[in-house]
Amino acid sequence: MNSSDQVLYNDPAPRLDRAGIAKRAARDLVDGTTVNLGIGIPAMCADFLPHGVELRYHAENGILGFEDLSAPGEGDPNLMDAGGKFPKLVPGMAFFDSVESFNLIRGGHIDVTVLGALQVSKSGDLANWMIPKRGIGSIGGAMDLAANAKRVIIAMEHTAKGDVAKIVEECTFPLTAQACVDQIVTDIAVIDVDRENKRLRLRETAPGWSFDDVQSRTAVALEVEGDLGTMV
Amino acid sequence: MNSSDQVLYNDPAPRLDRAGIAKRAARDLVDGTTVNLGIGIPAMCADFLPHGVELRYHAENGILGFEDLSAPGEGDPNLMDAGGKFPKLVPGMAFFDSVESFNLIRGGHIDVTVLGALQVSKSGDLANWMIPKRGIGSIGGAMDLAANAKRVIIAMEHTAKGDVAKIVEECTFPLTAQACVDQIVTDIAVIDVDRENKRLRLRETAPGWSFDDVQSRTAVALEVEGDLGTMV
Amino acid sequence: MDRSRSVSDSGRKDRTICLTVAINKIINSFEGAVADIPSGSSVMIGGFGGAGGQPTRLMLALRDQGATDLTIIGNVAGISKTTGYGWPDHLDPIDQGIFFESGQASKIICSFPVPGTTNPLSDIEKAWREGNAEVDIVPQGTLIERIRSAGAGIPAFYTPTGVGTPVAEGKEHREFDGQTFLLETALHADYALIRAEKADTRGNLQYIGTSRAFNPAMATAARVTIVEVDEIVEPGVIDAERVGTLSTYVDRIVKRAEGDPLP
Amino acid sequence: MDRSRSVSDSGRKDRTICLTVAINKIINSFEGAVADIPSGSSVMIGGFGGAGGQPTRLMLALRDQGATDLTIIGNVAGISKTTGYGWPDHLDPIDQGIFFESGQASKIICSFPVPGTTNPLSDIEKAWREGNAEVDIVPQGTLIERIRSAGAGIPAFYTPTGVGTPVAEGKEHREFDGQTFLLETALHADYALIRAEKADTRGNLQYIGTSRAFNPAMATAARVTIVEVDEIVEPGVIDAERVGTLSTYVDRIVKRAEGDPLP
Repeated sequence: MNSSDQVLYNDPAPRLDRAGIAKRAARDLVDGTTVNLGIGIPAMCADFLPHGVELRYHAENGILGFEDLSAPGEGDPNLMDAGGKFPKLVPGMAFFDSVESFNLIRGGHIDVTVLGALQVSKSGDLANWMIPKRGIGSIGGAMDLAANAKRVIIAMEHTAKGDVAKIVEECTFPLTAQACVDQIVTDIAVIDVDRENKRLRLRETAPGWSFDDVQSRTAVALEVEGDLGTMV
Repeated sequence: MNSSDQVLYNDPAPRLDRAGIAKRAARDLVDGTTVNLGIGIPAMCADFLPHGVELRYHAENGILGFEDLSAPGEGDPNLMDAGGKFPKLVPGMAFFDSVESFNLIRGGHIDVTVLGALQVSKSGDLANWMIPKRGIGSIGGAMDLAANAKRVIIAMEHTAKGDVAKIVEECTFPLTAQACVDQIVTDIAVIDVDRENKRLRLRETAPGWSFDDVQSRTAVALEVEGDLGTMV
Repeated sequence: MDRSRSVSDSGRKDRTICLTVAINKIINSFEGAVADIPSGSSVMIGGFGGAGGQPTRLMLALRDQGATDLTIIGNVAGISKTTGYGWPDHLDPIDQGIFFESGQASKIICSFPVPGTTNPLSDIEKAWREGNAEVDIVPQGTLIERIRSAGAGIPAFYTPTGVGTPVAEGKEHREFDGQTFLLETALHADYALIRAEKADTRGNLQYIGTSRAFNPAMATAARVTIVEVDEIVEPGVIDAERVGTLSTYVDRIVKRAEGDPLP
Repeated sequence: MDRSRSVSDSGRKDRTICLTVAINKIINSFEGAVADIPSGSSVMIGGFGGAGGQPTRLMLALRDQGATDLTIIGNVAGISKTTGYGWPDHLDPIDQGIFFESGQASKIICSFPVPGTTNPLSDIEKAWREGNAEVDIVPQGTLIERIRSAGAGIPAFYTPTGVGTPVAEGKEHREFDGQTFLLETALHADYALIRAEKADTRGNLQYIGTSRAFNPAMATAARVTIVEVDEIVEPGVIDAERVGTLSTYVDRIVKRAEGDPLP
């Protein structure tokens, strides 16, 4: 799907907006788990948690158990999250330093992380920190999270500008981590990554989008098991 | 000095008692330094600090800056030092866990440690954790302290039972750390260890003890530079 | 017991793992908290040595539960029962020796397994002399760092401690900047029995004084962490600035009875 | 300055070292606190990124002092000046970019040196594009663990983070239990500029909220640690249970002016 002229102007239906992607990604988050949300679309998941689901949010800069707010604000600079937002203090939260914060990540104690991506491969490789032509990029906590969280969910737009595929056979951008992605939630699809067999299973499509519509915007052959669902 | 029958009954003068050893060792402790005192004679140094000297005592179990008391007592089990004594709380002290406690030691942030010994060699090797014939011993924090404190002072009786030399060419007991000892304070002498040249310099003797008296109870040839002082 | 929910997860390294999240972590009895510990388990026991910070009630419950072939991991071990170390004079001290006295432990990994004297012989030394138990003596700083590494996702590290001593035998030696270091590996356990002053219902822990010691690191290094506390409070009672162990690490909480005579 | 006493000491590894113990750690001005930092120094700068926990006054003093060829070590670096990250809207943000704007820094070791967009170009990216500065990008967890290791006497450790990525290039790979890890080495510095809420006169520090971040580890990893605080108190005012950095690690303390408009 590198030559993509034929699909540029024929989306069969609207794609989900950024909030829609976040809302769908949030649906699979499990009550009581420790979760780290990356900046951008992932952070917006906090606004769409299913009823009754309470997460233990972790931010790399040293908070656990706060209430995540996606709205920026003029907060206290000493009470910031890793994305530069100002979280709401709630009973039962805790502050700690970066050593402890990355023990939690590296030690595999983060249940789920939701991250953005530039490219994801069929084997679950993730590239999300540098565009090669720029030659410089920012890693932050992404490599630690991607390599060590128990479950990695990617929340992103399905294609890059010009409908260039971001879901690819092999990443051409510098990797963030190998074989780490469990699930991909985009503006047109939900895809499970079977890392062991290097296969992608299309689970859901956006309303009005068919298997072929999604496949034509994906550079990896997708599989389907059972019924294809619709993203809600 | 392995065959020691000839010196068994002819001490020229009384040896210092355990408190006397501690008092002499304490004289070289420097105001404001972070100090860890081992159990036994080393712990007694706290009772004999020179006037105006205030140390920042560290105990492996996670306290810094307490007031060391050598008297045991019926204290609060949650406020113990590493030797099982109950220190006095003073303003400016801090509690922490064993990870932090050994960062302080391993990272070279302890200025001085005073430890006991079974054997010390002329190159500053220390053996203080196991008697070979018992086959089992306790290391505790001794290896970390001996290997990593900026300065290691040994406070001990000069000879073992039967006047067997403890200051030896090569330790025959299992080592605690190699080339670590800076100074040895005993009940009859103060000796500096020149580790680089593997030489021991006798600096002071107990009142009434001559160079020869000390040398005859030491299995390493001692050297003297300048005047030989008297322990006070 | 409706304490947990499971989520199937394809997990790291392409192994299927089961993500179990305890929703209600509070267990009503010490017996219940240790009931599922099978024979052959490795069990970390927190504290430093002495009564402070020691999960004494959990230890007694595990002794009574009867699991055998246990590997005990602790720091100062078996000293209190023979010397009174770290215990008030009027009480009979309890320490890791109870698992050797009962024959439940086949191995201990610790830094200080025997007192200076052999009269009376401690339970650990007796079991060792009789060939009934293996004793692995580890320098205290290496022991705590190995435990910390297990929780922190670090499989191995180099340390200056132990070079030229019996603990260096068989270990990789390596020079950095002209100094020699030893390679030491992470030390995990199946269970950690730890002690704290307070827990909130989420599982955040607060420690007091010198009772921290090995407890916070052990909480991170075991598959299941069980904590014995004096008090359980609502979230928010423990100051967010003073949480000593994060709730994520804690699986089970048991409260001691009011007025428990044991320290 | 009658601030310290020296003791000659034959020291570790048979080198003569000089044991300098600061008796009075309080310095009256930010200028004075950084006056002796020579050109060519490595300087850690605490905080996470953003105003909270950043030693902004010490940074401005070092900028004004003029030392050059500096290696800056920080986490998120140079983002606030271009994006406002972590700063109140009504203030002009200050970050590590000031040392690249002024041409004082020749290198930065950090995890997050550039924002997502290149318009406007940050000071660090500009210096890098013009070949005036080296940028060493390290995963955040690896960066903090390398700094922590420097303070903890650990010369190197293995981490799972970065395997298969550009940060693995040239590094030793090693398997433990079937998984591949990278060897990473301790990261020391000549100076650490850090920030805390309070210091007592001994040098114990108390942090607040998310202002801890890289500050506590950096305090342990530098030859000289200089802390900027909002308040200096008598020993005992900081609760012994809440000390965030031990006095032993702190060499110099400078208090901000009352009502300083910078966060």
